[in-house]
Amino acid sequence: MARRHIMEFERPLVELESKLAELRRLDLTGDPQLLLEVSALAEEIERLRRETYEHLDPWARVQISRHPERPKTDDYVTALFTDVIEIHGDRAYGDDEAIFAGFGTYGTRKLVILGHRKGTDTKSNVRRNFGSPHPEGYRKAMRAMRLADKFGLPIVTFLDTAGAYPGIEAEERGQALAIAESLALLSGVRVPVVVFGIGEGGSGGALAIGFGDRLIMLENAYYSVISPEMCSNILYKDPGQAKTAAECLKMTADELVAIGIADEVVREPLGGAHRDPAPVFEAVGAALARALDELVSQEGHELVERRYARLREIGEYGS
Amino acid sequence: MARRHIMEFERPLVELESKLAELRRLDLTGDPQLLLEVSALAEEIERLRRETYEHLDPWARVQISRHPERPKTDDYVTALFTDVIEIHGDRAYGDDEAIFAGFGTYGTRKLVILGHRKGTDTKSNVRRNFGSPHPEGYRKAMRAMRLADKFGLPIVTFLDTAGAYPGIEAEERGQALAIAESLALLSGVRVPVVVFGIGEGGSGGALAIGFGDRLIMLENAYYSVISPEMCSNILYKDPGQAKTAAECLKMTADELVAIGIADEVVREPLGGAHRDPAPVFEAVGAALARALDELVSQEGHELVERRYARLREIGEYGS
Amino acid sequence: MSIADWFSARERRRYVRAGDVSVPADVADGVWVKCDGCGKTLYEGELVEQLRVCRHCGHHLAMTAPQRIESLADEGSFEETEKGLTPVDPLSFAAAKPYTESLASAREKSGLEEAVVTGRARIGGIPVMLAVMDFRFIGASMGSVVGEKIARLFEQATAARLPVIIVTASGGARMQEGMFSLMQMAKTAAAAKRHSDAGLAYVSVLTNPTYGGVTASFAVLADVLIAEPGAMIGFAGPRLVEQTIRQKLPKGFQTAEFMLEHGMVDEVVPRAELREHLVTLLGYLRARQDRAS
Amino acid sequence: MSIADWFSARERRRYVRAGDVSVPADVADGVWVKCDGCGKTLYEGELVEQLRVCRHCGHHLAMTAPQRIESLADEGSFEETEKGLTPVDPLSFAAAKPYTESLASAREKSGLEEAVVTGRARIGGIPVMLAVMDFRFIGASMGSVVGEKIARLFEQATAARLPVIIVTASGGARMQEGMFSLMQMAKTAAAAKRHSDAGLAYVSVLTNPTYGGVTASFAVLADVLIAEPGAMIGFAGPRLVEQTIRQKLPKGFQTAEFMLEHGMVDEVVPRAELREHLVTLLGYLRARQDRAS
Ligand SMILES: [Zn+2]
Ligand SMILES: [Zn+2]
Repeated sequence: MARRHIMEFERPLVELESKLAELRRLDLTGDPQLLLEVSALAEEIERLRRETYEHLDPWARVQISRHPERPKTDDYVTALFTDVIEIHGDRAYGDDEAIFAGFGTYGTRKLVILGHRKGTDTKSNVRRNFGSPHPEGYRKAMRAMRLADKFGLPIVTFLDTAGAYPGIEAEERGQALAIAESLALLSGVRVPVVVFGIGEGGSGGALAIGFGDRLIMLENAYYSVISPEMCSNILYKDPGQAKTAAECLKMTADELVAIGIADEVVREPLGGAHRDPAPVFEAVGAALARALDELVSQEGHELVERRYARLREIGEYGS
Repeated sequence: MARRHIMEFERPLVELESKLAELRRLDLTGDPQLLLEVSALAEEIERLRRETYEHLDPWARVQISRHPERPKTDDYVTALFTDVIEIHGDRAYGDDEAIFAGFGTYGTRKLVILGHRKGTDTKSNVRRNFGSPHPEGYRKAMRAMRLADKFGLPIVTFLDTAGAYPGIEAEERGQALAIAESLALLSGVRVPVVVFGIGEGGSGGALAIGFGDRLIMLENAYYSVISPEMCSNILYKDPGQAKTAAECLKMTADELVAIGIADEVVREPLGGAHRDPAPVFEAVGAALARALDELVSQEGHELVERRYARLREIGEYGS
Repeated sequence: MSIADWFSARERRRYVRAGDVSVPADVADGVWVKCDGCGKTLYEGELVEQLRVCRHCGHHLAMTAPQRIESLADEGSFEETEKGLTPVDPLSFAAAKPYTESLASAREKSGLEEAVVTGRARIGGIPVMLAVMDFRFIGASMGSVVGEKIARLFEQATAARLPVIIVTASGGARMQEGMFSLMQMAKTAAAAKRHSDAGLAYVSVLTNPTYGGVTASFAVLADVLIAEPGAMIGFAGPRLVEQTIRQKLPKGFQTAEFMLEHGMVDEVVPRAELREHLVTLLGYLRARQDRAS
Repeated sequence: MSIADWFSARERRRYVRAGDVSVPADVADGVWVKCDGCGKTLYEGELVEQLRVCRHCGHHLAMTAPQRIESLADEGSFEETEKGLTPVDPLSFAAAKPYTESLASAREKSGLEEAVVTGRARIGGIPVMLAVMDFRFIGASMGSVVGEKIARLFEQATAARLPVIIVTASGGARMQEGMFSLMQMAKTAAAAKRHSDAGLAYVSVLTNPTYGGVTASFAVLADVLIAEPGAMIGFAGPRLVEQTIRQKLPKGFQTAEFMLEHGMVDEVVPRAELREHLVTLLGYLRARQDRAS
């Protein structure tokens, strides 16, 4: 196994754990005093573990959402769906590997699947641009949306992007226009749209395929108008205040349910989905099935009207 | 004025003409014999001029269709329309100057105008790629078609291209797909579509914006499945038999009316439209007005059904 | 000062010009402004008469929403809508400067309640729904109120079968309202789509600067996209792009002219011609309605 | 030999394989073929059993229309349509070789009446309208008959609410029928659009080579575009492109894999998996109908 990726917030815990592991490698049979200390340390570690993982602050959750071993769109696709057929390309410029688009079957339900796609190693991350799409990625997603609309296939999307790629070529090929067109199209598809926030939900680049009839967030996924680092940069001219920014932005799953943006939270194992993905896949599948059960009976135009009504209700203002 | 462009088929005539001009610069008052010869030569020239221009063979017409001074899409736009607003770009990749797309008013009729766009000198020809569009040109045209359809504006198009550009980048960005999508879209626009062949009508690159409810050809314009040179190349492994190929392909205005592909021919001044463009503009305008008068009273769906029926009738086969 | 107040003040004292909105009315005409384009000093009174286009270099300086409305709408035709919608602080956002403070100073600086002014108007006699964004109000960022006003604009235009004209400017989404802001992108895009699906016209005028969540939603969903000369338009801001790619940006990157060359906007129209141009353009986009009537 | 004859011959003598269409039935199995990919010699009888995929290098050799139909359609399910449509010589085209001679030799070489075979079929039990092009017939170029048969295929599929599967191969439009050929592009594209507008599925399988007027019309207007490995696909042929740009073409230019990378096709599916893949795919594209029934 590769070396464990240690997140900033779990560093104190990990240090104690490795100290304990060292102590346990010694022969302590003749040293009752040290044995007592070891046992105290183990208790201390247990306490700290609960403290660390049971009350994660937003910034800690952002770190979990970015954990390299966190289950990704591809993992959900593999775990949940059969008969998967991936489609490629925008039929105009290229195939963006930062976006997954295709068909898949959950149980007996045939669906169109969309998702941001991060890599699992350097090579695949370069190909997938670390999950940050170019315009042709959104245009591929739009093709999939049109297929879903035409053939009456519900759409499930998996959000996991730091954001749409902010590069020269992306701007040259109309990043803003691709996102805007995707938003307009998705608002009008006459099939159920169920969105899962599984990792990062970075701004417009997530939103382009990231709203619909249900928004279900994994416990440690985030969805935000801006990354905490960029927010900190703007507010404090310093990315170091990301923790404060993360708290202000109300970007975690539970906060998003509290303010009425998200519908539901899928709980993760202590420490994050990467610790034990199987039950997370199962819970996501169950949530998908529930959502589809509620939605598939509605007519297409009804879905579109309700989706619009949902959007229309979002926003707080005085009058 | 720039040096006159001499077409292959008019070379014998031009040679005689310059000989006559030379003779006329001499003082012949004392030489009745020579005076007689001059007058005979003038008669001969007159006879040859009629022979040359009154019975143009297809290959001669192809040369006229390509004459650098032949009126181009821009000339028709300027001569016929007021309140012209050009639109640009495909909103995805670029703006192809080989395609004109925009709004214009003929008399009181508001229209969408499309056309292939050749340059008038080397610089503008390079920018416009000598009138051979890339895929983004057809995608711009499609945007204009959608605007016409949405806002109920009849479409007039001016064909003048040797063909869609056969280059690496054009292939990479989906030349075939852009043309195919344009064909499908144009077949379904719920507004009148009046097509003028004003110069070259080169294959799929012309057809992409080149069929509709009326096809009106200028007398010396051509419309062909393949250029005579390429056809000759395939048949004889030699482009030199283009004259024969041009005859076989039935690509001239009158032939196209005869076989039922084109509806109408707009006559040109002797020698071609470049000799005196004004009456040609007028005749094109009149033909446009007549066509629109016949078409605008039809409902959108009716137009689409009749356009499809027109297409369905094209083709000859046994059964 | 509200738009209504501003217009009535203007009625009372014709010599008070649109530029005055941001400064006390009695000193407005005396203000000197430095051109961002050529650095020359311009007299505000004269500059506003020239639609805030520098007479030396042609640079298009920012206009306030009232100035823009005055420059486009037929005199006396503009009736503001939804002026009662005011921003709140839904996340109690208090990092660095509290959001409520930002709102208060934006209000004071601009005399506006929010970053967009919407209303009914006539342009060359043609009835339209018009929205104009004002960069002075927290960088014309889009929060709940901007999104709601734009959505209502499209809905009212759909109901009344009117074209929509929006003059944009924006730094992007308003981060102090968090996800409420982000979701306005989907809301406004959906509203624009419904208006378009009803066969109605929408023309967007992109002015300097238009970025982020505004560019990536309603701003570019127009039938015809016009940009002002030199306007900076994009998704990601140039600094972010530069940081990401770690190299210098090409000359002219993200300018209106760059966008035109890359096929993203239909036209670059100088401000002096904009009003007439819109009238001609609307003639085409309303041709079906004009025939029917 | 007509398709019907071919199928009935096949019924009579099961050992006569699809490859035989182009050669007398009694010598077919004894023919040796050289692989275009690796140059190795292959035994035709065995090759056809492997769907004409080279067992040495995986190269996909051309299939005849009957072979392709046999490889895709459920046994006995294929019913040919429009087999009475035959080409004529509308322009009396006589340059170099008269068109009538080209037609006669194509007929003889292929045993077909034209470059496309159309019909009803079932694939994995799913009823479809199926068209397969055959490159042996004047390079599977599209003239009046090909265009007409494709148009009728889409119309019949629309009427019967069936998906369309087309396996393409073509050098482009058939020049000997002049503008009649060119206009088939518009005709087939329009027919495909009407089928699509009716909410019905169309899957296109692009095989080696598919070029020109076929690629630039119905071939690419499918909901899902599949290409066979190594197939050459494009608008302009590689020689023309090379002549135009006066430089060498990049490696792999216009191959199926190149098209995939450039976003033009959805998938590259090996021939051995094609049938099963189509069945799965049609399951998605017919989901609404399956739910309704
Ligand atoms: Zn200046
Ligand atoms: Zn081989």
